[in-house]
Formats: sequence, structure tokens, C-alpha cells
Amino acid sequence: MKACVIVFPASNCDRDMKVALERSLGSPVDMVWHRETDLSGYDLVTIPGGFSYGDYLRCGAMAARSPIMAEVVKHAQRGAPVLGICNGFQVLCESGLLPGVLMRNAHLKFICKDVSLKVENANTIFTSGYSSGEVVTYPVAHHDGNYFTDAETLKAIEGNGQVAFRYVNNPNGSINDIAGVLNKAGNVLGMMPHPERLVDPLLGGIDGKPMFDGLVKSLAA
Amino acid sequence: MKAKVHVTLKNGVLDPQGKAIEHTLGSLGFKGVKQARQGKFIELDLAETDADKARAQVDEMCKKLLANTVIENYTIDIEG
Amino acid sequence: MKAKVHVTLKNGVLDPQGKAIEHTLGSLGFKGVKQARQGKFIELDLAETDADKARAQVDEMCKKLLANTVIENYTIDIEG
Amino acid sequence: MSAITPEIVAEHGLSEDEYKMVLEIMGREPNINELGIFSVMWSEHCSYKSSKKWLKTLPTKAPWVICGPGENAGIIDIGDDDAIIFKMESHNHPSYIEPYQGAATGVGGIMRDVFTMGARPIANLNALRFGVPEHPKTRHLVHGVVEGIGGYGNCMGVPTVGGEVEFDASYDGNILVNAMCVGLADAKNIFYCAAAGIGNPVVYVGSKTGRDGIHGATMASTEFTADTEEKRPTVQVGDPFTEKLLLEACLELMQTDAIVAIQDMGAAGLTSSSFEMASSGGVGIDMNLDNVPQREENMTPYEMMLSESQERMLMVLKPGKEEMAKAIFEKWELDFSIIGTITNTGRMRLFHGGEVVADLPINPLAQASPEYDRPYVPTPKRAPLAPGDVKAPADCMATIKALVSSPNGCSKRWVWEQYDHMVMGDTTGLGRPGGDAAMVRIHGSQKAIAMSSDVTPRYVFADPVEGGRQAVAETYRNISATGALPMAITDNMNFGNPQRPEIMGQFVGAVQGIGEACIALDYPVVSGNVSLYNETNGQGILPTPTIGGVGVIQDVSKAVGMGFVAQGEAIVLIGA
Ligand SMILES: Nc1ncnc2c1ncn2[C@@H]1O[C@H](COP(=O)(O)OP(=O)(O)O)[C@@H](O)[C@H]1O
Repeated sequence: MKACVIVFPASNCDRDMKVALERSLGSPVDMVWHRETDLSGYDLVTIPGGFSYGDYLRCGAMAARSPIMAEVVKHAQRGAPVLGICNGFQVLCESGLLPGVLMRNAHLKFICKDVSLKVENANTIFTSGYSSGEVVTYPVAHHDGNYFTDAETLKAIEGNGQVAFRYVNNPNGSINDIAGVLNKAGNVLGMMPHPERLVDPLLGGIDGKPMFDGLVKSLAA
Repeated sequence: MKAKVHVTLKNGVLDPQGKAIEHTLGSLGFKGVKQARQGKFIELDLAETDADKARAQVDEMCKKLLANTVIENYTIDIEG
Repeated sequence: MKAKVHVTLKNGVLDPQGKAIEHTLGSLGFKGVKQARQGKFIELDLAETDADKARAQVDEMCKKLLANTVIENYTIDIEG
Repeated sequence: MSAITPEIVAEHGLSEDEYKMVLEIMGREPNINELGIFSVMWSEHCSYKSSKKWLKTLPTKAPWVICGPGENAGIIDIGDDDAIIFKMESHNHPSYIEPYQGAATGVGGIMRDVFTMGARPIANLNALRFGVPEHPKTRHLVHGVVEGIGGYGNCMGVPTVGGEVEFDASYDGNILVNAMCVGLADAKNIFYCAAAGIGNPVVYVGSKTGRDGIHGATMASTEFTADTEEKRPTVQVGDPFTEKLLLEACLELMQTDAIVAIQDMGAAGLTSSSFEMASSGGVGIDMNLDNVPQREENMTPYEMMLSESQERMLMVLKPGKEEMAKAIFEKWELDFSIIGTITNTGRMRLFHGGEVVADLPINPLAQASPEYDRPYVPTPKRAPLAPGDVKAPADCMATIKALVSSPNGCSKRWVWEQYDHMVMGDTTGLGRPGGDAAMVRIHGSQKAIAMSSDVTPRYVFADPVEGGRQAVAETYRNISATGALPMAITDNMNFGNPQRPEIMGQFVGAVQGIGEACIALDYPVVSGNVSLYNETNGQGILPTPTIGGVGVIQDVSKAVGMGFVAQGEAIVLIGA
């Protein structure tokens, strides 16, 4: 399996993502600069956290319009997996690959801490390392993680099993406590919490590791 | 020409910043603020000299970048 | 009454957001955007019914909270 | 151009004697550009004129010290060709005027000091002091400062892992914002500021220059009227996005052999960076200000030389490397402009519109900056309290509750949860904020560094020598409590007006105490910063020499945290 991490100006969890993926994959993961225009060699495309374009205007808005995103959209339309974490989630929403938007946290403050998450749907290529209903600990670190959609969309994503993760104690005001969301086809996942930050016992836990292990296994199958 | 663009949240969309303003104004002792909503105000300085063309251009810019039309409305004023 | 407040950066103050917008518009193929500046637009819904009093109140709010007068200017419009 | 009147000289903060020195060095009356350059180069901030004499007494050497004070930051060797580059710096006054931007640009500035030497920043710390919580300005200041530090550091993707927050009435009108940055470099690939190579190009990179933070001479230049404030913002706005690009572009260029010397444009921007580079290298520079990337129209040479616009760097390249370097900066979408040439004249010559607008001798100006031996009175020793004078609390539980819920004693979680303290994936679980010292792993290894910033200003106030010692010892204890070996410190001396002998006495005492502790602990000072005149209406702050310590642990899996881990374990008290 071949995976890559897309790098926008001021992405800053790009290395974290690469390290976590390589740990589970056992082979090198490429970094792809946002001006490149070819993703055909990759099975898995990931969009890391950070502050692409300084989070100016709207988080993820400018990154969503860069050349590489047209390729990410094509990749997703082929049914291939795309994972966006934190800023990556914001970029995926802005690009239209995922429903909804991420607004300023309800208490307006940046928040960085471990939170408990409930795995809502373990029947996806991203979450197969967990069981549905399992509660895991992931760190969050964001200013704009307050997920919002209109009522109709919300009903649809809830009905289709598109909610992948839910906060146990909502840290940011997200509607229905949604922490991670899938597209309808289930091959695109965006989430605010950072599984890639908890893949090494030294860093405080390994609850994020099953996500990458599971992903590698599903894609190998 | 100059274009002034207002980008505001659609009705019904939660506005955390507006809520916080309401709240803080209240605690600063300002009574009677029934609602606050925060939007963006973007001023563009354009090379274009024809008002209609400028407006069409800015409309494109709003759709492509300046506003997220899922949650936001925008208005454009063109000035000489 | 309704108050519309525009908060903009003073002229010489660096506007990183405006700069980034300018840049991205350029790379999206919009030529001729000489400058972009981003400010805030705040709409307040007030219980006050007297326009002058409303204006005075909002002016206070701007000084105390809505604008940072070290780097920002503000204007107030009061509507019926 | 108007002749230089005594008023103009005074506006530039130069004393009569200092101006006499200026005339002597120049051999003629300076023009306004030259005067402006003297004024910033000889400011307390750039010249350390009140503190130099005492700072020289600090121990700065050890076998593991690669570079002590004098460069942008200090450097220690932690083995395996890993060098740790770190420094602390204050941004007190700007943060009081505009807390968000003041604190943000403080963080941006200290990070540039570290990456300009070739290090990737891997940890930030911040030591904050505010007035009492009840003071009407405190809430606003705390909110803005914390948000500004987070805003900048989070966007840069550098974890903010530690610091201090303290409240005391002496900071009501004068808060302290001290930011520390720790970076990791390849010990074989470190960059210094000494310019060299006659004919080599001098290159400007980063953001454009605006009229930010230009002081003085408001009357001297006629075009400024009522809208001066509008034109010359006293507060700089930080642009962390651009700084992140600047960091990546600089580190990318540093992987090549193109750079001869590099210096960030901090306080006094283009002036101090160009003079320091030329002076350290013993060369001259011809600079063409027409080539300086400008944000505003019609900027004058005076404005360009004194601007404090952020996110800019100056470097000297090897000949023939310009195109390659330019391509890197263009990839990162940053300005790149050749603005000068190294000469053998020993002079700084500035050109603008085809004319020479300043012509100054470099060494006399940079090295002959005034140095004062300010009068001081040592702080009188106080008699120790008799134990009987301190009453035992009637209710221990109530006292404990009062202590742990007091603003200074309570958990600072509400602060550090607003900072991304885990980004980069090397902050260890035990080394997250909240413990004794922060711990960040050296990427890809088992090694980690431990960091802590400490000072107890009321101790320093009561007894500057003891208080200085204590601050050093506290960082040492915090670092060693994790299992790491403390290696070196940076200091940030925040004091009141040095022209008052009792304040100068506090300074002298604290420096003495810090020096003694460093010698006793084999724990040298490798960098630092001095912030004087921290007072309002004659009321000085508590003397606050913040110490930032760095240590190393070879195997981070052996590090210890401060939490009790199991029931039934013995609790042992050690030490005096
Ligand atoms: N401004 C701050 N930024 C980041 N971390 C902080 C800040 N203030 C305090 N902390 C963290 O909170 C913990 C407790 O701080 P402090 O009370 O100063 O500790 P101690 O007195 O034990 O050295 C430390 O881990 C410290 O790094």
C-alpha cells in the first residue's frame, strides 16, 4: 500500500501523520506539496492538521482551492480513501467532500487536551481497529472544531451512519457531539481529534494506533 | 474601482462569535442588546474600471473563495 | 433599533488575512486585485429606540469591546 | 533636511554626552537618518548600556557550551551532533499596549532568534506576570496575552510546553511577557551573524517593510501631521503564517551551502541586523534601500531603517547562489531581494534614489556604544523572622484550600490548555505541562530535553542575591526531578528604572546570586535578555530575573513524572 500526506503552506502536523502512518505501515510515506497535480500512485491520501494559510479567512478555505485538491476530489470520487485530521477535516468540508462546516469553538478558545471519544461506527475502513461503542482517548488541539450542519443534512448523516466518532464530553459545541464524519460512500473521513498523536506509549498512550493499524489492514485486504 | 463585500452568516446558522459578543456586552453592563451577529467585511481594490464587470468578477470571487455559501450570504457594493 | 458596526484595520497596520486573500485570489486566476483588506462587520439588535442614544451606546461598546482602537478604526450606522 | 536641533536629539533618546560622542564619531553633524540609526543602536534595548558591566560577570563557559551570550541565542551540545539552541526574551511593553499582538510578536521574535541559527524550534515556554486579578485591566491583559501566545505558537506548529503565570500588584501597570524558545540543530551546521566575503550579496527575505513601530523624530520629518498615528502604527501585527513559511524556507536553504551569515530583523530591524552582521565580521556594507520590499508607498530611508516590521531576515550569500536561494523563497511565496554588497570600507553606506543618504563608520558605532556604571545601593539585608512571629494556622484544611485556590497557587491548566503542547509528536506524556519540567524528545531518538522557567520575585525583592540563587536552583530542581541532567540556562532580567540606585542594587544583587548559583551547579548562562524601566509612575515592578533552564535525559523511557502512581508506596522527603 502506498500512502501520502498532503502539505499545504503552514500545515504543521504533516510529520506527525507521516510518523504515525509509517509505524503501522512499515514502509515510507510520501509528502506531497500542494502545487503538485498527480495522486495516481497512492492508495491512501491524508490531509494533516495545522494552520494552512494561517487559518485566515476561514479555516481550510484557501487550501481547499489549491491545485492538489482537485486531485484529492478525483481520488475520492474513484472511491479511494481520504483521511483528514483537524485542519484536514476543515479542508475536506471546505472542498465539499464532506458535509457541514467547522466553526469557532463555542467558548471561542483554542483547546488542547485529551478527550474521550465514542466510536460510533466501526464498520469503516478507518475504524475497523475498534469496535462500535468503544470509548477511546484522543487529543484535540483546535480553535475551530465546532461542527455544524443544517437540520436536513444532520438527519441524513445520522441516518446513513456517517458519524464515525462522537465526543463523550463535548469540548467545542459540535452539533450532536460529532467529532468525526464520513462521506456517504464511507471512503472519506474527517475528524477533529488527533489519533496520530497517540501511537506511542511514551507520548502518553496508544489509543490512536488501532486506527492506523486497521486502515493498513483494510486496505491490504 | 473599490468593492466592499459583506459576508454574513445565514439565518439559523449558529454564530459563536456573535453569542460571545452578546454575552460580554451584557457582563460589561450594556443592557438591551437583543442579538449580536458577526460577519466579515472585505474591501478589494480592483484594476477593473467598469462597474458591471467589477461586480461580476467579485461575485465570482465570493462564490469561489470569499464566502462559504453553505452557511454564508454575501453582498457586494461597487464604488467608483 | 439596529446598529451596523464596521471595524477595520488602520491604514498602515499589516493585514495578514487581507494579504493572504489577495494572494489566493491571484492564484485562483483573478487578475487585477491590487489590494484586499479584511475587517469585521457586527450587527447589533438593540432595545433602545432613540437613534442618538443608541449611537452613543454603541460607540461605548466599540471603545470597550468591539474594536481595538490601538490598531483598528470603527464606524457605526444606526437603522430604524 | 532639517538641521539637528537639541530637541530632535532629545526625541531620539540620546543624552547630551551621547550626542557629543556621535559628533566625534561622525566628524560632522549627522543627518536625520544617521541620527536615527545612532539612537536605536545606542538604545538600552540594543546596547545593554546599563547592564553590560554586570552581565559580563556571569559564568558562560562549560565544555558543552558551543556558543554563549552575544549571538542570537545560546547553544549547547547534547551529544550525537545534536545542538540545542535557546533563549528567552521579553515583550513587556508592547504586550501592555496591545496584549494579543504584543505577546504574539514576542513569540515570533524569539523563534526567529532560534531558527536564524539553524535550529528547528521544538518547544516554547512563557513566563507571565500580571497585576492582581481584581485590577480592572488584568482580565483583558491575561486574555489577550494568552491568546496571542497560543495564536502564534499554535500556528507555527511548535508546542508550548511550559511556563509560569503569577499575579502581583506591582505588575498592575507593567505586565511581564517573557517568551522562551528552544530549538534543535545539527551541531555541524550552525549559522552565525558575522558577515564576510567582499563583494558578497546581502539579501533581504520575508515580509515587506511597513511603517511599524518607528519611534522618535515625529517632528523631524515634516510630512507627518495629525494622521501620524494612522501612518505609523506603534503596535506590530504578527503574521505567524508568514513566519512559518520563513522558517521552512530558511531551514531548506540552510541544507545547502549558500549562506555565509544570517541574522533576523528584530528590534530596530534593518539597522541592528545590518550593523551587527557587519560589525561581527569586520566588514562594510553598501545597501540600496530602493530594493527593500516595501508595504507602503513613499517610505523614507529613515522609516525603512527603523521599521520594526516582523517576519524578516537578512543574510549574506556566497556568490553565485542567488538564483538557487531565490527559487527556495519563491517556492515558499516570500519576498527575496538583493539589497546590498559586502565592502572592505568598514562603513555602512545607504543609497536611496541614487543618493547616499547615510554614511557611518560601523565599529565605532556598534562597539563604542555607551556603557554605564550606574550607581547602586545593595538591598539592605532584613532580619530573619522569628519563628514565633508566624502563627500556625488554626485550620490546616482551610489554609490548604486557600493556598491551592489562590490565583498564584492554583493549577494553570486554564492557560496551557489554550496552547498546543503536543504538536510535532515529541512531547512526552510525562513531560506535558503541569509537571515539574516539560519534556520533549529529540525526534527519532530516545533522548529528550527537559525545560523549566522559574523565579520567585518576592524572594528577589527581599534579598536579590538569595533570590537570584533560588531562581537558578529552582529550575535545576525542576529539571533534575524528571531524571534529566540540567545543562545551561537563559535569563530574562526584568527590573525597574536602573537610574534609581536601589533598583540598580536589585539588579546587581540578582546577577551576583545567579552567577554564584550557576558556578556552584556547573550550569552556565548561554543567552539572555534585559528589560529595564519596567515601572509606572515611579512604582517599579518586583525584581523579576526569570530563569529558563534546559537539561538532557539520555533515555526518556526512564524519566519520572510527579504523580503518585500506585497505592501503598512510601513517600520520602529529601533535601534540607
Ligand atoms: N504560561 C504558561 N504556559 C505554559 N505552561 C505553564 C504556564 N504557566 C504554568 N505552566 C505550567 O504549569 C505547571 C505549574 O507551574 P508552576 O506553578 O510555575 O510550577 P512550579 O512552581 O512547580 O515550577 C508547570 O508545568 C508549568 O510549566
